[in-house]
Amino acid sequence: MADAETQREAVLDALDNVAERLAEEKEYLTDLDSAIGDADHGANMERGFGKAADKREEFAEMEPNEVVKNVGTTLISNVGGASGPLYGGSIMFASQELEGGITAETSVAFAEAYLDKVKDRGGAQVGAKTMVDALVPAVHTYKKSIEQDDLPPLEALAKAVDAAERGVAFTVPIKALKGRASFLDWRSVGHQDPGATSTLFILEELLETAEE
Amino acid sequence: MADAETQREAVLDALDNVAERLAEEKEYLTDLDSAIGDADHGANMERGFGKAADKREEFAEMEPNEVVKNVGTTLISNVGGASGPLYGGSIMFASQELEGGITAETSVAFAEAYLDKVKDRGGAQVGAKTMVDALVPAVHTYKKSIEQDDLPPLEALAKAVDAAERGVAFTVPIKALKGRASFLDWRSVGHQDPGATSTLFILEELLETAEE
Amino acid sequence: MKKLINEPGAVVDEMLDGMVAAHPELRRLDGTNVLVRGDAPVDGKVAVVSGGGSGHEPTHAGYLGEGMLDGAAAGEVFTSPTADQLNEMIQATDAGEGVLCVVKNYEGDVMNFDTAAEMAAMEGVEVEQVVVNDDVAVEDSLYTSGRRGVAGTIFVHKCAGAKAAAGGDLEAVTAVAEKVVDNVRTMGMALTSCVTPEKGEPTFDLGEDEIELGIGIHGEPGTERADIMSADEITEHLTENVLDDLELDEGEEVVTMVNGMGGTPLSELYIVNRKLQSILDDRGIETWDAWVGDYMTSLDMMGCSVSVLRVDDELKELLGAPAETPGLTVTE
Amino acid sequence: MKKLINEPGAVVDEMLDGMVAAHPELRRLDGTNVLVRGDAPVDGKVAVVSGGGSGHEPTHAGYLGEGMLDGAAAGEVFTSPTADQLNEMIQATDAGEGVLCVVKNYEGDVMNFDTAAEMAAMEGVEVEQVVVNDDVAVEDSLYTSGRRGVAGTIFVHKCAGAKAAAGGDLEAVTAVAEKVVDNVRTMGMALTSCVTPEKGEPTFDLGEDEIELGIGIHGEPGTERADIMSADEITEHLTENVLDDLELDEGEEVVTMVNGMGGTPLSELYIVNRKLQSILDDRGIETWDAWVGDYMTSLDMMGCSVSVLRVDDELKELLGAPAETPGLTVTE
Ligand SMILES: Nc1ncnc2c1ncn2[C@@H]1O[C@H](COP(=O)(O)OP(=O)(O)O)[C@@H](O)[C@H]1O
Ligand SMILES: Nc1ncnc2c1ncn2[C@@H]1O[C@H](COP(=O)(O)OP(=O)(O)O)[C@@H](O)[C@H]1O
Ligand SMILES: [Mg+2]
Ligand SMILES: [Mg+2]
Ligand SMILES: [Mg+2]
Ligand SMILES: [Mg+2]
Repeated sequence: MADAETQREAVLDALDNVAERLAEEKEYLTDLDSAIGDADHGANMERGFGKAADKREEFAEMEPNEVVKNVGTTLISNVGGASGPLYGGSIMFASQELEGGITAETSVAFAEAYLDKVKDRGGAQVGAKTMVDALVPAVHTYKKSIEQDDLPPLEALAKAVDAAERGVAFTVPIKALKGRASFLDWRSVGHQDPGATSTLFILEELLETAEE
Repeated sequence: MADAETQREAVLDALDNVAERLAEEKEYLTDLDSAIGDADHGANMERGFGKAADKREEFAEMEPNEVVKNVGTTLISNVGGASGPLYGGSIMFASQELEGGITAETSVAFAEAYLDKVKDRGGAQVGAKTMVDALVPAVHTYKKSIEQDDLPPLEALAKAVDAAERGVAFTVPIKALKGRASFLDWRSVGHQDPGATSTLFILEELLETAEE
Repeated sequence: MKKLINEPGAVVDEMLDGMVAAHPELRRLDGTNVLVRGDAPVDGKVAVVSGGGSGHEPTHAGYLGEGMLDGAAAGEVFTSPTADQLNEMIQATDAGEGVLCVVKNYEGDVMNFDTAAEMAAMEGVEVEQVVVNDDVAVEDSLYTSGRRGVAGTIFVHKCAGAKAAAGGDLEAVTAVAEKVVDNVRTMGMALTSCVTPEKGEPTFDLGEDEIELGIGIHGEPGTERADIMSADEITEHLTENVLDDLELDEGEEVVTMVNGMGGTPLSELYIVNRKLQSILDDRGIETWDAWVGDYMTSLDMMGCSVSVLRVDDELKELLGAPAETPGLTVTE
Repeated sequence: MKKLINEPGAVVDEMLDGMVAAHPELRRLDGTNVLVRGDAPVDGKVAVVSGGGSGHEPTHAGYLGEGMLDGAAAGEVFTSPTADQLNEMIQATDAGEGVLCVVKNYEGDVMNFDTAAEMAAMEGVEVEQVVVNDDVAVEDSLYTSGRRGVAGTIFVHKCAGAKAAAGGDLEAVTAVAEKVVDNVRTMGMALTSCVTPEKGEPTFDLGEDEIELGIGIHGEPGTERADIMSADEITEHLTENVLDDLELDEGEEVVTMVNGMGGTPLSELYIVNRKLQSILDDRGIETWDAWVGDYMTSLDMMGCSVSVLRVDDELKELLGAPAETPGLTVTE
C-alpha cells in the first residue's frame, strides 16, 4: 500500500489526465449533446474538471480522500446542469469511503457508493439512456474482478473500462427515459448518451494514470 | 383624332400592358431595390398598377383624362413609399393636361407636367440617381421630336424610350443624392436605380401599346 | 457564428453587468451570477425566486421587481445554476418569511435546487419548491423525467409574486403557484435552431422546408419534425394540443401567451395570436387577457410557443395586480 | 424563407388583427391599416400620431396609448403608408386641438405625410409635422435627402406624447418634439440582413466574417462594411460616432437606448449596454436612464443601434411621466 503522499500524487495525476482528456473531447461531447440535449455537456465537463485541476496547489497538503471530496464540491459549484450534481455530488459522497486510504477494497466501496448516489439523485435505472448505463457494468465488473476473481486493481480497472464501453454502445439503440433526451421521446433512439460517454472517458483516464 | 371611346380603350390597354409588365419585372425591380434600397420597389409597383388595372370596369364610362387621373389616385392610395406619391401624384396632376382629349400636343403637355411634378414633389434634379434621370431625357426628347422635328407621336415615343434607356444606364455610375439610396453614400455607385428602371418599363409599354 | 459578444465564456457575466447598468434597482450578489431586487430581503414578505440556464432572457432576471421575483440565478447558457449559487440566492432574499423556489422541470434544475434547498434549510431558512411542467409536447409518465417547464413559468412568477406582495404566507404563495402549474399548458415550435455562444453553430439542422414541433427552450430538437406549414396551421396544431390537454369547457376563461423564441419578429407573433384568438372564440372560450411577446426565449431561435392558462377570480386578480420589472410592467 | 405567416400579402392585415385581439384597448379604423387608441379622439388633448412601413414592430402601433401615441398608420413592410390612410388617421384622432405628425426622415414618409397634412388641413384640421433625423451614419447635406430617422423616434413619441397628455397645446407639443430631435443621435449596425416576406431572401448578403455599419431600419445595406468585431469594439464605434456628433460636455445628463433589430438576443443587448455605460462613465457623462430592448426593429435582422439623448429637467420629467402602451409602460 502506497503512502498518503504517493496516493495524493496519483489522484492529482489522474485529475490532470481527466481534465486534459475532457478538454480534448469537449467538442465531441457537445456534439453528442446537440443531437439529443442542449449542446452544453462538453463545456460543462471541461469547465468543472478544469477548475478542479486548477486547484492542484490548494490540494497539495490534503489527504487523498479530501482531495477527492474537494473535486466533488468543485464540480458542484462550477458545473451546474444535470451533470454537476450527479458527478460532483456523487464524488463528494463516495469520497467518505476513502477515508482510510485508497486500497483495492476501498476503491470498490467508492465505486459502489458513487453508483448508488448517481442512481439515487437522478432516479435513473439501467436502460434509461444515461451515465448509469456506463456506470453499472463498469462498477459491477470492477467489484466482481476484485472480490471474486482476485484480480489486481489495474486489471480489474481495465475490465471495467471494457464494460463501460459496452454500456456506452448500449445507450445508442435505446430510448431515453431520463434527462433532457427523454423529452425527445422516440427521436432519442440511435444517439449515444453524452453523460455515459464522459463517464467512459474518465474511466479510461483513470486506467491510463494507473498504468503509468 | 380618335374619339373619346377609342382613346379610353387605348389608355386601358396601355394600363393593362403596364400592369402586366411590372408584374413580370417585380423580382427584377426588387433586386435592384435590394442593392441600394429596401427591396420593395417591385412589390410597390405591381400592387399599385395591379389595383389600377383591376378597376377596368369602374373606368368603363369615364373620359380618358379621368381614367388617367384615377390611375393616379389609385397609385396614391395603394403604393405608399416614395414611388406612390411620385408616380401617383404626378399622374394625377398631369392628367389635367388631357382634359381636351389626347393629342400629340396634349401628350407633350402631360409629359412636361408630369416631370415638373416629380421634380417638385421629390426635390431631385438630374444626376441624383432617381427616376428623374430617366424622365428628363425622355420628356426632352419627346417634346423636341414632336414640336421641332414634327415627328409623328409614335416615332417620338420610340425616341423617348431610347432616351430613357440612356438615362437608366446613366444612373449606374453615379452617386445617389436623393431617395433611400442616398443613405448609402458612395456605396450607391455602380448600381442601377429602381425607379428610373420602372419608368423605362412603363414607357416601353406605352410604346408597345401605341404600336399595336 | 456572428454574435454581439466579446467571448463565449464571458457572456453571462457581462450580460448581468449590463443588466444592472440598465436597471440599477437590481443588485448582483458579489462573486455570483445571482441578481436580486435591490431592496431584498423585503421585510415581512415571502420571497419568490427562480433561476435556470441563461439564454432565455428576459427570463429570469428580467422578472425581478415589485410584484414578481425577489431573486434570479443565472447559470451558464442552457445550464442550470449550481447549488451553491442557488443557496446564496435563497439566503439573500429570505426575510424570515420563507422562500418559494419556482423551478422548471429539468433534472439539472431540480437536482441543483434540491441541493440548495437542503443547504438553506440547514441555515434555518424555510424553503418551498414548485416544479413547473407545462409542456404538453412531452409525454408525462411516472417512469420518465416527465414534462418540461417552459413559458407557462412566467404566469407562475406573476401570480406567486403578486400573492407574496399582497402579504400571503409561504403556504399561500406556494398554493397559488401550484394552482397556476395545474392550470397552464404550453406547446412550442421552431422554424430555426439557435446558436449557443459556446458551440457557435446551430444545435440542430433544419431544412429550408422543415420545422420542429414540440421543442423546449434549450435549442433541443422537438418531438417531431414536420414540413413547413402556414402560421394558421402551426397555431392550430399548437393550440389544439394545448387545449385538449387542458380540457377546457365552453364558457371558461383563460389568459393566453404567444411567446417568441427570440428571433421571431413581433409581427409574426401577432399573426399567431390572431389565429389563436379565433380558435378560442370558435370553442366558446373567453380570453380575459392575451400576452404577446418574447417572455422566455432560446437565444436567437425563430419560433414560438402558445400557452393557455385557465383563470378564476383569484388568478385574474393576481395577474392584474401591479408589477414593475424590466420584462413586465402591469399597472393598476 | 421560413416565417410564421400565411401569405406575404396578408402580413400587415393579419398582424394588425392579431394586435387588436391582444390589445382590445386599440381600435382599427375600418378598411384601413390605421390603429388608434380606443378612446380617440381624446377630448381636449392634442393628438400625437406616427406611421411608416411595417416590419419595425413594436413601432408604430405598439406605442399607442396613454402618454404616447393616439394613432399609428402601418404601410406595407418597409413601405410608407399611403397619404389617404394617413389623412384618415389624422382626422380620426383630432379632437379639435390639432395633430402632431411624427415623421421619420425618408422621402416616402415625408411625401405621404405632406400630402395627408394638406388633405387634412382642407378639412380644417390643424396639423404640425416633426421630421426625425437622428441617424449619424448618414451625412447631412442640403443637397441630399439628409439623415434618416431611426430609433431615436421613440423618444420623440414618448416626450411629445407626455406633453400632450399633460395638456400642452399643439405648439408646445411640437416644440418638445423638436427639442428631442435636436438632442438625439443614433447609429446602428447589422450582423445579418433581414428577410422581407415579399422578397423571401436576405436583402443583402453578408459574409460569415462581415458586418454592416451605419444601417437604417429597412434592411438596406449600411454605409460601410467591416470585418466582424467584438461587442465592445462595435459598441465603441457606434457610441463614439453618436457622442462626437452630439457634442456632449462632461457632466451633462443623457438617456440611452440600446435597440435590438429584432433577431438579437436580449442578452447581447445587455452586453452592449455594459460597454456603452462604461464609455459614458469614462467621459464623465451621466446616464439618467438606460433603455435596452427591441424598440424599433427590422424584422428578423440581427444587430443593434445605440441612441443617446441629451436631457434637461423638462425632458426628464416627460420621459418619466406615465405611459401605458403595448410596447412601453412607464409607471409613476
Ligand atoms: N436523471 C438522470 N440520471 C442519471 N443521469 C442523468 C440524468 N439526467 C441526465 N443525466 C446525464 O447527464 C447528461 C447530460 O449532462 P449535461 O448536458 O451536462 O446536463 P444538462 O442535461 O442539464 O444539460 C446526460 O447525457 C445523462 O447521461
Ligand atoms: N426624392 C426623390 N425624387 C425622385 N425620385 C425619387 C426620390 N426618392 C426616391 N425616388 C425614386 O423612388 C424609387 C424607390 O421607390 P420605392 O422603392 O417604391 O420607394 P421607397 O424608397 O420608399 O422604398 C427610387 O429608385 C427613385 O427612383
Ligand atoms: Mg446538456
Ligand atoms: Mg424601396
Ligand atoms: Mg444544460
Ligand atoms: Mg420602401
